[in-house]
Amino acid sequence: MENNKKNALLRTENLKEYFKISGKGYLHAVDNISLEIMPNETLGLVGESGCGKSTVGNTLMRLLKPTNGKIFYKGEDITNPSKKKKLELTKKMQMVFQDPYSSLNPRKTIRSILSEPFLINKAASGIELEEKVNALAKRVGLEEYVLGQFPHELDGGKRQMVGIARALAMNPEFIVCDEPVSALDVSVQATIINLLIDMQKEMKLSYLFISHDLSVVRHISDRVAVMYLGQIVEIAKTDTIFSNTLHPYSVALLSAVPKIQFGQEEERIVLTGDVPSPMNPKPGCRFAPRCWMACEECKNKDQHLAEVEDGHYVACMRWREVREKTAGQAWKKGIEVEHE
Amino acid sequence: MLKKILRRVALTLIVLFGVTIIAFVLVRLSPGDPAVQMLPATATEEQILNMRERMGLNEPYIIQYFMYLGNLLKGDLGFSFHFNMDCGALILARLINTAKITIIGVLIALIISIPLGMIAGIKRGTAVDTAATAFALCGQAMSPVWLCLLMILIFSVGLKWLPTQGVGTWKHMVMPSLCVGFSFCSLVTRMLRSSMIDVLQEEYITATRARGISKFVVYVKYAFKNAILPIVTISGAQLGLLLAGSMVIEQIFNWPGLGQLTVTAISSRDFQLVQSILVVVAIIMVLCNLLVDILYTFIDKRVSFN
Amino acid sequence: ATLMGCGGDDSASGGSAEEPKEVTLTIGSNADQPTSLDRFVNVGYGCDDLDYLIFDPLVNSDHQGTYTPGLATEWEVSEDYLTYTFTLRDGVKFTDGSEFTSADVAATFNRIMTDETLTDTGAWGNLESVETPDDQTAVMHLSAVMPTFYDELYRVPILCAAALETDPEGYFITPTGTGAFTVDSFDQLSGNTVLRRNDDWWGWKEMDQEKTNVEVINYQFIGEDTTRASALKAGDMDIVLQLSMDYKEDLESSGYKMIEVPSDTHIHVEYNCAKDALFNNKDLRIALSEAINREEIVNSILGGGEVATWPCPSSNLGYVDNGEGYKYDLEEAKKLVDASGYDGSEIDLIYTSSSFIRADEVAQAIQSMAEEIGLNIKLEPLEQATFTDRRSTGKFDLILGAFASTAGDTQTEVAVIIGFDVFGSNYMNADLTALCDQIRVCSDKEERTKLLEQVFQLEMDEMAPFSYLYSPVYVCANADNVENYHIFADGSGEYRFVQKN
Amino acid sequence: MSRKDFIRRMRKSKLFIIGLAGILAIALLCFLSPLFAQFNPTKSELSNRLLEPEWFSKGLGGHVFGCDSMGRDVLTRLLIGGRTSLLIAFSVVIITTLIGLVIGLLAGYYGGVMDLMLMRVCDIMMALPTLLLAICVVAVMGASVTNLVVVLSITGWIMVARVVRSTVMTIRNSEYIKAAIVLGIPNYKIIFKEVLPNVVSPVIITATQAFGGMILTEASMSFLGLGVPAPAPSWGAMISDGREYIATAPWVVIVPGIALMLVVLAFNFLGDGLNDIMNPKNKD
Amino acid sequence: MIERELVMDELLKISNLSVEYRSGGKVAKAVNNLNLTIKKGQAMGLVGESGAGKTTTALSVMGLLPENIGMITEGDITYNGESLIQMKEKQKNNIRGKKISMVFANPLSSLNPVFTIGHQITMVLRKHKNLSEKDAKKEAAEILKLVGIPDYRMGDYPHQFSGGMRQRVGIAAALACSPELLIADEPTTALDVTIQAQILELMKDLQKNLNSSLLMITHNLGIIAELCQTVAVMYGGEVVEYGSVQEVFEHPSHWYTIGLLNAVPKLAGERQRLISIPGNVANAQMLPEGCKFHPRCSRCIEKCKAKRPDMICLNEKHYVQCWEAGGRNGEQ
Ligand SMILES: Nc1ncnc2c1ncn2[C@@H]1O[C@H](COP(=O)(O)OP(=O)(O)OP(=O)(O)O)[C@@H](O)[C@H]1O
Ligand SMILES: Nc1ncnc2c1ncn2[C@@H]1O[C@H](COP(=O)(O)OP(=O)(O)OP(=O)(O)O)[C@@H](O)[C@H]1O
Ligand SMILES: [Mg+2]
Ligand SMILES: [Mg+2]
Repeated sequence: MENNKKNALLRTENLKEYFKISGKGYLHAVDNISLEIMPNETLGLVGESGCGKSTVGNTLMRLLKPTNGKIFYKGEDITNPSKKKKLELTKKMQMVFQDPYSSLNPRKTIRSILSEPFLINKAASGIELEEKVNALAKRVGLEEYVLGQFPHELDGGKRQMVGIARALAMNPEFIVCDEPVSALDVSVQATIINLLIDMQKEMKLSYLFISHDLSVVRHISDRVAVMYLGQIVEIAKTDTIFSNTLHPYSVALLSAVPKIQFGQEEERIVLTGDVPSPMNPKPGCRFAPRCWMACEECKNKDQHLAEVEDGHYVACMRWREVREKTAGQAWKKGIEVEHE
Repeated sequence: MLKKILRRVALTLIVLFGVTIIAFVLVRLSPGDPAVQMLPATATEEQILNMRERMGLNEPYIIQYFMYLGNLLKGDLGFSFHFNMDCGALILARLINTAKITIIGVLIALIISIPLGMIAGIKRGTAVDTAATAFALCGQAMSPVWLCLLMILIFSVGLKWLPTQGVGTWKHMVMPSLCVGFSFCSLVTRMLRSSMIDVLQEEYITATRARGISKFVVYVKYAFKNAILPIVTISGAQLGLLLAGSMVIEQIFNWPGLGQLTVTAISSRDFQLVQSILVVVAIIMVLCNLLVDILYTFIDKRVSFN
Repeated sequence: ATLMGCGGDDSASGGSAEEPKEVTLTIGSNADQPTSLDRFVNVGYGCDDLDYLIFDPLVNSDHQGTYTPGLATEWEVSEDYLTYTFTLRDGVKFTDGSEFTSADVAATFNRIMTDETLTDTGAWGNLESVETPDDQTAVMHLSAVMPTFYDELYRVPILCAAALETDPEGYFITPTGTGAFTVDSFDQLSGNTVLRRNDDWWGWKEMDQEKTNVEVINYQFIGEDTTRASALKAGDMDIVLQLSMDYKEDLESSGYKMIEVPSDTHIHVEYNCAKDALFNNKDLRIALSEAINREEIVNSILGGGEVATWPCPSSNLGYVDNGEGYKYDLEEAKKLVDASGYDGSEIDLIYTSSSFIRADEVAQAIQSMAEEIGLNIKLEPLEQATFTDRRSTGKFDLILGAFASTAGDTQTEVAVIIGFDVFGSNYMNADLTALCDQIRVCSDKEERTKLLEQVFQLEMDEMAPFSYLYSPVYVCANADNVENYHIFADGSGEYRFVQKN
Repeated sequence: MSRKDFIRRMRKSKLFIIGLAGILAIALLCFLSPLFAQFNPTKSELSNRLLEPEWFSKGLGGHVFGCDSMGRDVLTRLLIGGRTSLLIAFSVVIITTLIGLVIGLLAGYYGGVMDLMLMRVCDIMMALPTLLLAICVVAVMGASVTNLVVVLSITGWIMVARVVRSTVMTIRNSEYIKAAIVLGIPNYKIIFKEVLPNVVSPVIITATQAFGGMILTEASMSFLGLGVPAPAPSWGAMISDGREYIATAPWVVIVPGIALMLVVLAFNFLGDGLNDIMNPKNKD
Repeated sequence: MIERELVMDELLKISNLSVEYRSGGKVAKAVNNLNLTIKKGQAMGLVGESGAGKTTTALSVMGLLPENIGMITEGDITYNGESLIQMKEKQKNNIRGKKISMVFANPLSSLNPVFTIGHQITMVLRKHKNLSEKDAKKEAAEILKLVGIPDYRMGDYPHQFSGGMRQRVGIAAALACSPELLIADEPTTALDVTIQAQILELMKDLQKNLNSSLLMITHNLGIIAELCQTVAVMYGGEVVEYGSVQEVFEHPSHWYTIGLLNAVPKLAGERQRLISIPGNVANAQMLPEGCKFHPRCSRCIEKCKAKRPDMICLNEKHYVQCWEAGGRNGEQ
């Protein structure tokens, strides 16, 4: 653990992001999150809509100022960086956005969009710039003719490639991917996921990969963090989390995914109620009102992440019971239809 | 809710406060000494000085402003030297007249424009649509002066159906009302058409149709309520245009309304009256906007009263 | 009561449909709409017209120097022209039923003497007191001679003392008078007035004219000429006042009758003759005057009227036909301008659009004509307040203005306006001032005429402070079934005996 | 939208083409009129007073649209007056657009106090009808072309600022602005390079639509005697001056009235056309 | 299961349907010679990428293609043997909402924001069951309870509900008159996983209880596997593969179906590199000749480019439209 902290590429400490809603109080979008991302690692972040995934990403990118807590980059506090430091960091930390339609300025050609990072860092100009942009496009698999086009002339997959290329331009070390494939069709999604994986291998990148699609997260991540209402409820190595799920919410999440499997009728855990609002949350476990095994104590007692196994942290005091109850579930065994 | 109402009232007060400042500054900047204007041309120096004293014109501007504000709060809108009357009574009487033609005009406009706009939106691209659009475009391009003159030429001088001017029977109200309503009518026609087109493309309209509700009912009952929303939103602001238009229209038709009063007040440089008119108009506008907002929250429950 | 209630209101215009027998005469006037029926507050022929109908003066007049009994049956003046004694008519009643007495006369004139907020009372400056020895007699004492006494007198409506005292504010909204008509309603906002015939009026018997058959007079104020004219054509009006000649052809061809009355108004250009002002230079004054083609203005813009040949209209006291009048000579004017060293700088001509008919167009014509001789005039149409302000502070080069004589006698106008330089021309001439001082105290008509002639000659020679342009005609039109009304040269009218068939 | 795309859609929009052609034709006629006008627009020629149109008797050589009450050629005055009207409207639109653009951009992008103040000023201005405020101000300042422009600008920028502000606020929240921030592009560059190009089209649409309104307002002000001072012609003043002759010499009113309507119509067409072309919601 | 299918009769039969969208001089061939049969009580899944023509098919059945833009150029749709296309508008209104209902993709935009949800459900009941206002309300409350919305919320407006609840309202409105066929167009795409699970459970139960047929349109193969007995895979406006769910998913025979299944990351098993389908999604405005999928197909042969393959029957539960399929199926 200590070791992790020291070597982490990016680390947050009790990160909080509250939004003041006039007349209503505070919206606890991110509440006390501590996590670390190691070099060349992909951390998946899953959770329902509105649980604060994007806010974590935006805060890390300093698009939002944290209400509280600290962010460290390679051990250096970057919560409130100087102007110079900020520009330096933009080279090292980048972001890929969810909506390929609104993440590219509709009035710019792809070439000028891809030139931006070079220009702003005064990294190239003239013919050199042109060459660099061409090389960049080639690296993500964009044909050269695309550079002359406008975003609306491209399909979603191509646009997302542009978005990725833009993020990669200055050879960053860390990229926040905020649901980069959720707006794409299945076949295109595969292309983008493959691209991200390839780039990571090639450039030794670290990703914070935000998604609500568990299968995508499983596919790409080394570790996975499950978020619920602004808090991380479970975090572990990908395989661990999918085979040894310990938080009741993670269990419900997993069991909710429709799977292609025949023959085994399984007991599905269907959560009742809606995703609650993160406005002025009450003390106690936030998941308790929807939890399928909550008890009185849960409702009153705050739950904190605790390491229950090696590298496996859970914020539930009843994780043992969860493990027992779900021991025989089919989805834990990983059955999925195999064709061909 | 209470908080919201208070907030709204506070906003309204800020607006009115701003308007009183504008009105006050305008009057102070205007040429001519109000004291001189109150008195006959033969008044002596001494009389003028006395009058200035009485009117508080010798005080610093700030004091004068707060005196004026204080009077306003007491409901005293000042004295019009041109009409030799209290501004309050004067404006109220004129306002009622303007309200008459404005309300009738707006009603006529709505009666014409709502079906026209809806049909044009529903039958998009047909001859009806083209005709309605042409009507609306011309209506917006027509200067009110020109419209009034044409109307007189046709309906009074030519056909002799309607009296040219003045007050009296319902006939006197027809042309001023029509002129007031005309540009509003074309505006609503145009807006309703385009919002109808937008609404008809909404999924919930398809969804309603998918429940077996007939086209007619869907258009008239369901789509209409959605399509009218943007029109409700702008109608508050439109009131300003209507009032502005009434200045010209009342002048031509000799209709003793607020517009004519304004023109008289301005052309006789009765700035005390102008000042009061500005404040009253602002109050009306603010109230109407409030009304529109409330109305809006009734139609569209998504927007809460803010 | 107000007229503004439209639709369901039972006021005269609305009610005519229900009672078709009632004869209603509708008059459309363009004078500034009065805000009360007090002619000492609302100057203009509109209020005069109404006051003539509602009230009676002590003495009636044809506005041309002939005086006939009004509320006074007899009157006499002392040798020194300082005391006037009136014998009042017997048995006259106000419309509220009260008896008319000398107290009413006293109250009327006391108001004029004491109320500072009234306008147009300057002529009565010499009135000292009014005595009422008995109910039938009123005596007026002057401190100095007042040559135009009777001409002012017929314009003073006699008010009801008691009613005035009980409600001084409201009195002029629904006044009580002795006149031929009573006020049904007066709308303070539009000035529109509905009058009803007073069948008890003494004049129906005493004055030898046939009683009018009109029961209701509806007097309306309509600013727009076009609207007024089309209102006549649309049948909304029986008489419309103050039209321009442009409507003549159209209206006459559609069967309406036109009346043209030569007016007592004289339109002039006033020069700012202050020391450092441009028109201190007499040559320039002459040049401008010679550049103006008066004939053309009168014939084309106005379509009628009298071209000025002398500083007063031909019908007025002191008129002399000198055979040539004002010269029109572009060549000479141009030479004068060239010689004057005028540098082409802007010349401000100020005027108020509403002060006389077609003022805007006349001003534009003058501007255009001045341009021919190289004078660069900039027109500034102003509203009354600013206009007065500019005039009194001397911030102008030229003024396009007008004034009218009272009953054909220019005494007051000349003596006061020129003598005291009321219009702020800054023209200094000791001879002129002396002459004016004399006129002011001269009650003898003949002598006065001589003095006036001298003043006018001086004005003509010096081309200062005014050059006169023309006297307009008042053009009124009526439906062909209306007759027996009269428009005076001062614009006001006599409608008491009008007939509508 | 690419330039190519824009031109293609422009070509296809009938409204746009008619509007543009109309405006170009009228503007050219007006601004080139000194080259071919045969009469003096301000000099009165009283002998020609209310001369009937000579189109038929003299062809194009005479007073094609007749003469007004001062004997001035109506066509010449129409063209010269159009120049004034167009110039006033044009200056006002340019000024208001620039002011509105700057304020709207700042308020929309930074929010905060600037935004709060802008919104209050808007509220106050919205509480007073433009024409009312404008004639009050002109009454105080006096009527002249410059004053008219100033007055209409004072009252007109609010509208543009509001449009810009709301557009900027939506753009501000879009992901490409986030991307720009993440790339470290400084705020001023983001405003100019990322935000500005995207508000251009709504601003142009608002501006063209405002154009017609300005011309009409100017006409109304002239009617009320607070427009361009005589004898300089403007369309509003021509209608206003001519209204006395509507029954006897209708051309004096009808000609400028129609001209006014055509110009405003053309601008409305242009505005609608541009809206069709530039609004991404309207797909071909 | 086979026996059951055989006795089921055809409820809806789409034969040779072609639909075009025409606007601004452009023609989009959204649906091309599509054949589909839904039997009573059967749940059928319709999968395909964005733009494949799924929604268009659904709207054609409902007779709600956008007026003057979308039109049926060929083919027929029969409901219980009656042609829906030739039917009068009035008759169609009596079928829509009563016999055939539809649930839309976006629960926010498919409910009218200015009417209460109570009203939006009672209006269906009043239309089709001729109930009085009061009775309709009572019944609406029942139905809402069925989908798990308490009746005191009937007076609320759509924006006061969460996405999942709105979708339940949409489902309630669709099921109000117990239709024989329910068309659900991606009813859960806009929802969260846990909410999606709720909706799916609900639909499963309702379908079981009402014994209605279901046409489930979705991107998500998992949903189909859970909910449907048969599946049709659409590409470029055509059904390219059709059969029982298990058959198709376990032995996909069209290269497109195979690609689709390979491109989806799995929740279990080895994490293998995904295999994406090369090229772009078919554009309805310029569909290729021959097999619509051939430009993206790795096994494309000359024949594929020239001629559209016929639907071939691999076995009674599996049909595919591919020149190569017969042979490959034989291999298995
Ligand atoms: N700028 C903001 N102001 C106020 N509230 C905000 C703001 N940004 C986000 N929120 C709120 O914070 C909470 C978390 O939002 P966030 O966008 O991080 O969720 P998310 O997990 O990314 O959801 P999704 O899957 O929908 O993208 C939400 O309730 C959201 O409404
Ligand atoms: N109103 C329309 N006008 C023109 N083209 C349309 C229209 N609606 C759909 N299309 C086109 O028809 C084709 C099929 O569209 P459809 O909506 O049926 O696809 P879909 O399979 O439902 O896609 P999605 O998964 O995105 O909902 C697409 O190419 C689309 O662009
Ligand atoms: Mg998010
Ligand atoms: Mg669809």
